[in-house]
Amino acid sequence: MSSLPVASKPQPYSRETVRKTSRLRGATVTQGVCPYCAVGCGQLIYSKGGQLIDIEGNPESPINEGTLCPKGANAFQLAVNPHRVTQVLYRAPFSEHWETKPLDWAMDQIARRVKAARDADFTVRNEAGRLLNSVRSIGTLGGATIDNEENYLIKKLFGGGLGVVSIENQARI
Amino acid sequence: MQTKTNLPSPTGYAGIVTKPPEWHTLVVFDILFNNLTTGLFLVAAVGELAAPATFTPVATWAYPVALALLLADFACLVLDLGDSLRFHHMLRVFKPSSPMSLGTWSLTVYSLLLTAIVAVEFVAAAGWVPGDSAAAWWIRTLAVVVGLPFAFGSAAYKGVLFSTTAQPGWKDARWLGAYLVNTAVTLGAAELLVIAALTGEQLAVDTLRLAVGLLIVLNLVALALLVGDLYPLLSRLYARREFGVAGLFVLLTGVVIPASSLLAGGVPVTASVAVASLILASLGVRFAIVRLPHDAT
Amino acid sequence: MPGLGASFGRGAATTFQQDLANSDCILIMGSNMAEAHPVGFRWPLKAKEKGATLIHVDPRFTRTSALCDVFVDIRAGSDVAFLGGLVNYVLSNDRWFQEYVLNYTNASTIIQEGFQDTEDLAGLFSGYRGDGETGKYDAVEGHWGYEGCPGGTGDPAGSGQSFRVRMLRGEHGIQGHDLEGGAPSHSAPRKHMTTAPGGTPPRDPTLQHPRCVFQILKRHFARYSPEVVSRVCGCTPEELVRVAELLCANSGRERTSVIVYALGWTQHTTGVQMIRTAGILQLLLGNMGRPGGGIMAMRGHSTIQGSTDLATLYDVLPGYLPQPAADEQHETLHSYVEHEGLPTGYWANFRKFVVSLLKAWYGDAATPDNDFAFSWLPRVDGDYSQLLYFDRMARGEVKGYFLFGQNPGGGGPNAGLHRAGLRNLDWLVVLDWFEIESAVFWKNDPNGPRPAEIKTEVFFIPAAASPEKEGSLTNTQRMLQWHDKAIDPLGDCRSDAWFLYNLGKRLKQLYAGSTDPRDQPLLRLTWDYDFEERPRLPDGTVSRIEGEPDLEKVLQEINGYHLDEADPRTGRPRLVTAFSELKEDGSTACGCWIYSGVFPEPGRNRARERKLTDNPLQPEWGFAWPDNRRVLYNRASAAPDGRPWSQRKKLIWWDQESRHWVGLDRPDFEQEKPPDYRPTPGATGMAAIAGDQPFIMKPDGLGWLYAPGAVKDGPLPTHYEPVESPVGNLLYPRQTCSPTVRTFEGPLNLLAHTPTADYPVVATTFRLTEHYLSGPMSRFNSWLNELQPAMFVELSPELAADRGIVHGGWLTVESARGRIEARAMVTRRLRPLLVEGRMVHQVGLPFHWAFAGEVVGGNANDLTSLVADPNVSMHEAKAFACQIYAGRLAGHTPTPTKSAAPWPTREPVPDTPAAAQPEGRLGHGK
Amino acid sequence: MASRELEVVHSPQVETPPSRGPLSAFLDRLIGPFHRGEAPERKPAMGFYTDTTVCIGCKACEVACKQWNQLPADGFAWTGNSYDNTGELSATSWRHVKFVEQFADNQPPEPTGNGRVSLHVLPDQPHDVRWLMMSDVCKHCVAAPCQQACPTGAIIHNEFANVYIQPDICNGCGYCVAACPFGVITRSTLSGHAHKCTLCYDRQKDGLVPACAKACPTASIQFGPIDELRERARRRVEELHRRGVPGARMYGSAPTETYTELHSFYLLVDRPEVYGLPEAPFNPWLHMLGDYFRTAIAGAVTLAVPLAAFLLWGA
Repeated sequence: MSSLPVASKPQPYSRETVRKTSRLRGATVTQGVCPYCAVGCGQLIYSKGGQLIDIEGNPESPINEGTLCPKGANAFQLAVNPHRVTQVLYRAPFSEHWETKPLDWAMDQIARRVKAARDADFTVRNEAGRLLNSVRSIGTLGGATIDNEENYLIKKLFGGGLGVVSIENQARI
Repeated sequence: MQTKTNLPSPTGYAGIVTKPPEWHTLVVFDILFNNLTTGLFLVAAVGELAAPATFTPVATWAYPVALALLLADFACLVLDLGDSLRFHHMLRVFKPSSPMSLGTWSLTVYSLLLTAIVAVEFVAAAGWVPGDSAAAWWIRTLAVVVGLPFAFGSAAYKGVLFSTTAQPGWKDARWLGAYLVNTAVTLGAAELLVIAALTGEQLAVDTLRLAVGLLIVLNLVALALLVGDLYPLLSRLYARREFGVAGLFVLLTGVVIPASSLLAGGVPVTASVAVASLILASLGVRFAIVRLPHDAT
Repeated sequence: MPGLGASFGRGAATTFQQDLANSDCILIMGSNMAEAHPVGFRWPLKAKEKGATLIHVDPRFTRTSALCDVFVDIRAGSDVAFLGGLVNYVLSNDRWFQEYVLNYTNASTIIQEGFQDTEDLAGLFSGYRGDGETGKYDAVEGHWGYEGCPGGTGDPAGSGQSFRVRMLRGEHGIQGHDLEGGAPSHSAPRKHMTTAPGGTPPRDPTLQHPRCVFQILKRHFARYSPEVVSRVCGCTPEELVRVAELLCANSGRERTSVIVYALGWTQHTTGVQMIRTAGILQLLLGNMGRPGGGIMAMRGHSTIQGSTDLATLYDVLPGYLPQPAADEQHETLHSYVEHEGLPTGYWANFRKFVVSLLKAWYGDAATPDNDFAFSWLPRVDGDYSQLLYFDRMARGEVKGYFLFGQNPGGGGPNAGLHRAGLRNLDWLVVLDWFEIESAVFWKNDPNGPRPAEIKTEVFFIPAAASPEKEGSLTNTQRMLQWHDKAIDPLGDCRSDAWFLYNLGKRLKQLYAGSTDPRDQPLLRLTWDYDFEERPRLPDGTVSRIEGEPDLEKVLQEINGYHLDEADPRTGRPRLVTAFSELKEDGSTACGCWIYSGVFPEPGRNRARERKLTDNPLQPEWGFAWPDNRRVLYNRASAAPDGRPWSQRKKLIWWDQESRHWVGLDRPDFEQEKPPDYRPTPGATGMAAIAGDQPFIMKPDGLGWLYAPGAVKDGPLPTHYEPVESPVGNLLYPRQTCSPTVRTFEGPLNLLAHTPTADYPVVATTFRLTEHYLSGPMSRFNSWLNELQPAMFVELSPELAADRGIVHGGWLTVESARGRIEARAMVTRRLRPLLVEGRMVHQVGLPFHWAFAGEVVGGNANDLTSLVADPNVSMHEAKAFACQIYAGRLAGHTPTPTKSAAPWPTREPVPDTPAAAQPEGRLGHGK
Repeated sequence: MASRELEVVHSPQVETPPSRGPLSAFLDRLIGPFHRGEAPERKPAMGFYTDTTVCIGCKACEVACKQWNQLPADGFAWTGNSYDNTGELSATSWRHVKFVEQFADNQPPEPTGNGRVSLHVLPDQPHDVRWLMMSDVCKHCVAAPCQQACPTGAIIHNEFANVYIQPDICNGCGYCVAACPFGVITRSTLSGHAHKCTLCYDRQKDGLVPACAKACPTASIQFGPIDELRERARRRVEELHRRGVPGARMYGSAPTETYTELHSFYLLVDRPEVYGLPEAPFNPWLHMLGDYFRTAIAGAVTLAVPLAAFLLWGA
């Protein structure tokens, strides 16, 4: 069958079609790293007017060379997602529902609870007289999905500052 | 949002890959009205031109009827679009490669001419111009003559539209266009017969009874050719029994009833019965045709 | 990853993903790389295109298997047997790389008299204390140590004292307290296992000495014959031999093979030993430290390596320094260093690292007089790992808990017990993006009590998405990459850093003025990371967020700085350029010594560097610890004489002219130490490491075929059945499961002990490409949910027929912990295996579903058990016993907590017209 | 700080249309589509080459496509057809990864009475098994039936010789759906218009690779000048034959008796039907003239009947 006669005929372009460009024009691009697995794919994050408009692989990254897996390609929907919580939620003991609260209130409440628990349970030495200087009734979990610096701050504040010993993350699981 | 069946399908991708368009009942009636209006116009025009004395009075009533049917057809067409407010985009291009484009254009021209004819008649009937005004006659005749090819085109494109698709059944229906245009004329003749009977043009009635009779037989031939095309698929889709029932229905409504009512006499009642029965028959066939790809996939 | 640390010195992947493309043969085992790390799998495929052979050994035929040249299916949990078979093949057929093994491994080292192998004791090593089901090894009494080393030769420091088996540094899980807590009162310094008072322990270069490691190794693996292995694993002897032959044929001077593993190995009670066996195999074949060789550990989370390095773990401090224990030896800095340090090898610098960390944390408050505030560090007196802590939590012993982007209520092993734990807290703080299981357990758990019966107070702090914050991530190849902040977080969303920084500030305020010594660590904690001025977003606008910490300041602290020297450019302390600059006199501060060099000078954040060069290793893209070395132990890429083993496989080599190690990579070795350097007797530190000893983290500079006291369940890998298995141990009939495994049975954690008849089906959990973990980052995303919308179980047609289960129908899986329902994916990709002459069925369970999100379903982790391997308290999700039958589960089934969001969710941002930008500005799409 | 490479240097001169009243807006809506845009100069033909032998079925292409084109999900239904829960190409799924498990007897046996399965069937079965994966997409036919069918000129062959549906023109007649022999197009239940892969026309215009091809981690989906791709594919097939991969073949890289070449073509290792592709696609327009002819004849014959009647007896 003869090839291409159709394509060579003049085509009825609409004005919009002619005007069409990629939405990346005029966007600000930021260096990102995929938040999912440990492969560490480089991503380019495009934003315009304070809004995310696109996230895709960084073609220069020697690890992924611009490619992504379905989860990496989904990074945009992970950030721009109607299910995301954008206010502090609080559930009182035995309550059946969430209440939304101011961030400042929550920070204050949490700090007070930490202090109360620490003051009550801080142990300097155990029965055997060995040095403990630890709090065993508070713990933290997580770190493998956040940033290095945040992990360091967790260990420093909770471990070095408060004396919390049960500081854990996904590495074990 | 689309939803898929939650039943697990057997693994693999055997079977038909094409997807049927969302063409259902509206399309069935679109085809029917298309045939009714174009057929009526064609037969009336031919009659008027071949034997003016006998048929002009009948045709005079036929054209307004054809216009009404055409409007009904347009309604179907527009409503069947995904975005009805964009119907006029059809006229953005003239594309002979697309039967739908061709059809839309001929329908448009046909509708304009038909409107002109009816308008002239109305003006004459209202007595705003003398009934024997040469100008009026010329315009009307010209419109009729020019209208003929466009009316024909409007009737002819439908079948080709269906047969130039990738859909199971349709794509094999080499004689679909032939069958539809044939049915159009048959129906048209029958409609004209009713009008003739109502207007009491005896000669026209007798001539049309004969014509319709012959056309019915011819229509059977066209249908046979079509079924021949579709047989492989039909036999796969439907049981022999369903097949027989359908055949019986078509034979009864398409041949036996109209034929016998025509033999019974040329009064409006018998003519109307014949038309009604024929319409019933063609509706049945059209339903079957439109359903084909949906049933097949 | 202690398996790697025990064998080589550092518990991290020894190479980088792109290097897989240089391999001649890739054994993927315990990993479903194509599905769990699709982009990483790009590199094995490149190798394949270049002619390499890809082998996949797995219980299931997966998307990885589909792309591999060879696929062998084995019974889940029988990996040590299979690998042992490979080791045995290499040894018994003399296919090992002689020159490499002789010089670079401890094959010739002689082990103490009195060490007894599993061969002698029917599945146990000498020094075992316990009933065979649970117990501990005493490596000293077991005489695991090197000949002539005090650890067990009557040396006062060691003799007769219970030696607490410890992993050498480079791994986490160092303490190894038993469940009841309380470290043994005495323990010999770890150096006593491997360091002879007078220089190097005796060796036999002929490898003939009956007690030399090589001979012990031969005896130990002798019984792992292809026939026996095939009966344990369910594969055919031919399949094993084929894999062995492929590996041997693709190893040596000219060729290299690599082994890739992931959580398919780690999530076993014998996981550490699986990795150990792989290490032994790679050492014997001479593949370590060479291009296209090594062991590539594919880790699961974006910075799971970083969170391990920076130690959000109970038993380590940043940089793999052991968390002090409630031991006499850890009371003072001196005795701590004495016990945990090593006289030879790089760990001789131990004290520098500890002191620098204390200076980084406590600043001026850490002085030589107060032992640099060493006593302020909390001491561990038991196992505070996640599993154990939730067990405690479920018994109501915990008051408050923080969740930073983790979802134990959905993804924890035996998640039911984890939810019970959450229900028994006084208060819980959840930082996340979505209302995950661990945040809504009190109202949406279909099998939980009514909210009115749950006391837990829950604070949900909305977290910033990754484009809404900056920071660095350490990927699976130890490479730090910084990601920039693109936009401000939505509404009240805040970065975890913001939360921590401001919580710290508030706590300091609450405690302000306290003179109680216990409060001093917090009050004196250095905590000043404010931005100099409100930061700007990339588009130039000023950030709306107040109180965000400057994370580059944090990274600088992690990198380390000189306290006695100011940087003229900034007036702030001068940054260290490498950990070699760290001092033990308190004049340097460093938050994590292995990361030193990541921020060598002001304004130069190497994690942020994105420079491409013509060096295929791309050393200027990101920063790999340690010291930007991309291939660890790369000294081994050259022969003992310093010349590359072959041109084809050259990486670094000794350059006689410049008298330096040169090449593509940063040498993982002293740059100026010639190959012919020999230590003087009694030399300490790096001076004790000869010029041909590549494993500098090891006290003897050698790769450890035999790991004395490095792992708690034996110096050599041994096949034990999983805690739950339908079959007994064919290799050691008298010893079914690991003798040192820790099980915690209780009403919430029942076990079906091996061999179990009640639960005859072997279950293994797995990850799908389309989802992520228990779903917090995928089951709220419609684009992913539509790709894998429902929980299903993969099973063989035979099993399906046996149980009357039809493809696509419903089935119920039951374990001793619970039951779940799922759709049946009946497929030939799973086969029943012939084990012990009987047919063993296996089922595969994806672990992505639970009760919160757009799609919900049966949670595989409601079935898994809470058991802990002795080394790292790792559970066993990859092999447990279950029973399955047709039909749905009676009772509550979860319903989605969110409905699929219509998309797009907002008006598109208007296009910038072409006119606004000259053509050709968008050339970056390649 | 972030690179600014994409930031606009000059302030954008957006062509803002003068504020108009509802009437003129209505008129514009009426007349707008009749304004033709000036056809851009033709560029070298671009297309997709999908090498199924390296596809790992990760579906990155599907998500990347949905993300770039901001398409909604198609509903959460588990099909049980291996790992394929997308099911089909549609107005909201422009990429579709297919999974074909090829094992001896892939159908699960019926449950037996006692259900015991004898040992001899296992486990010494050979492993000569395959799990084929393929990312399907619009074929961008050189002579595309959908384009030929389109009555509004919404579907065009754009300057890259790709088949593109202009969303501002399509009125949802559905003819393209009927015309496509590959079942690629459907009508969106949301907009009522037909949609399909645009081969990222907007990205191409800015010199960017289509989202799916860029995302594909194993280069199974390759994008580029069609001639280069064909050459690359040809070499790849030879390579595969050398390696003894039986049945490696091209699909759509060359014209056939009944169809033109495709600007999105495939490298397969089995018969096209196995992947749900028509063995020999047929361009319906090969029939059109003949059908018109038959119709015309039939019409003439039919009309002749009443005409004769009228002439003979009607006068």
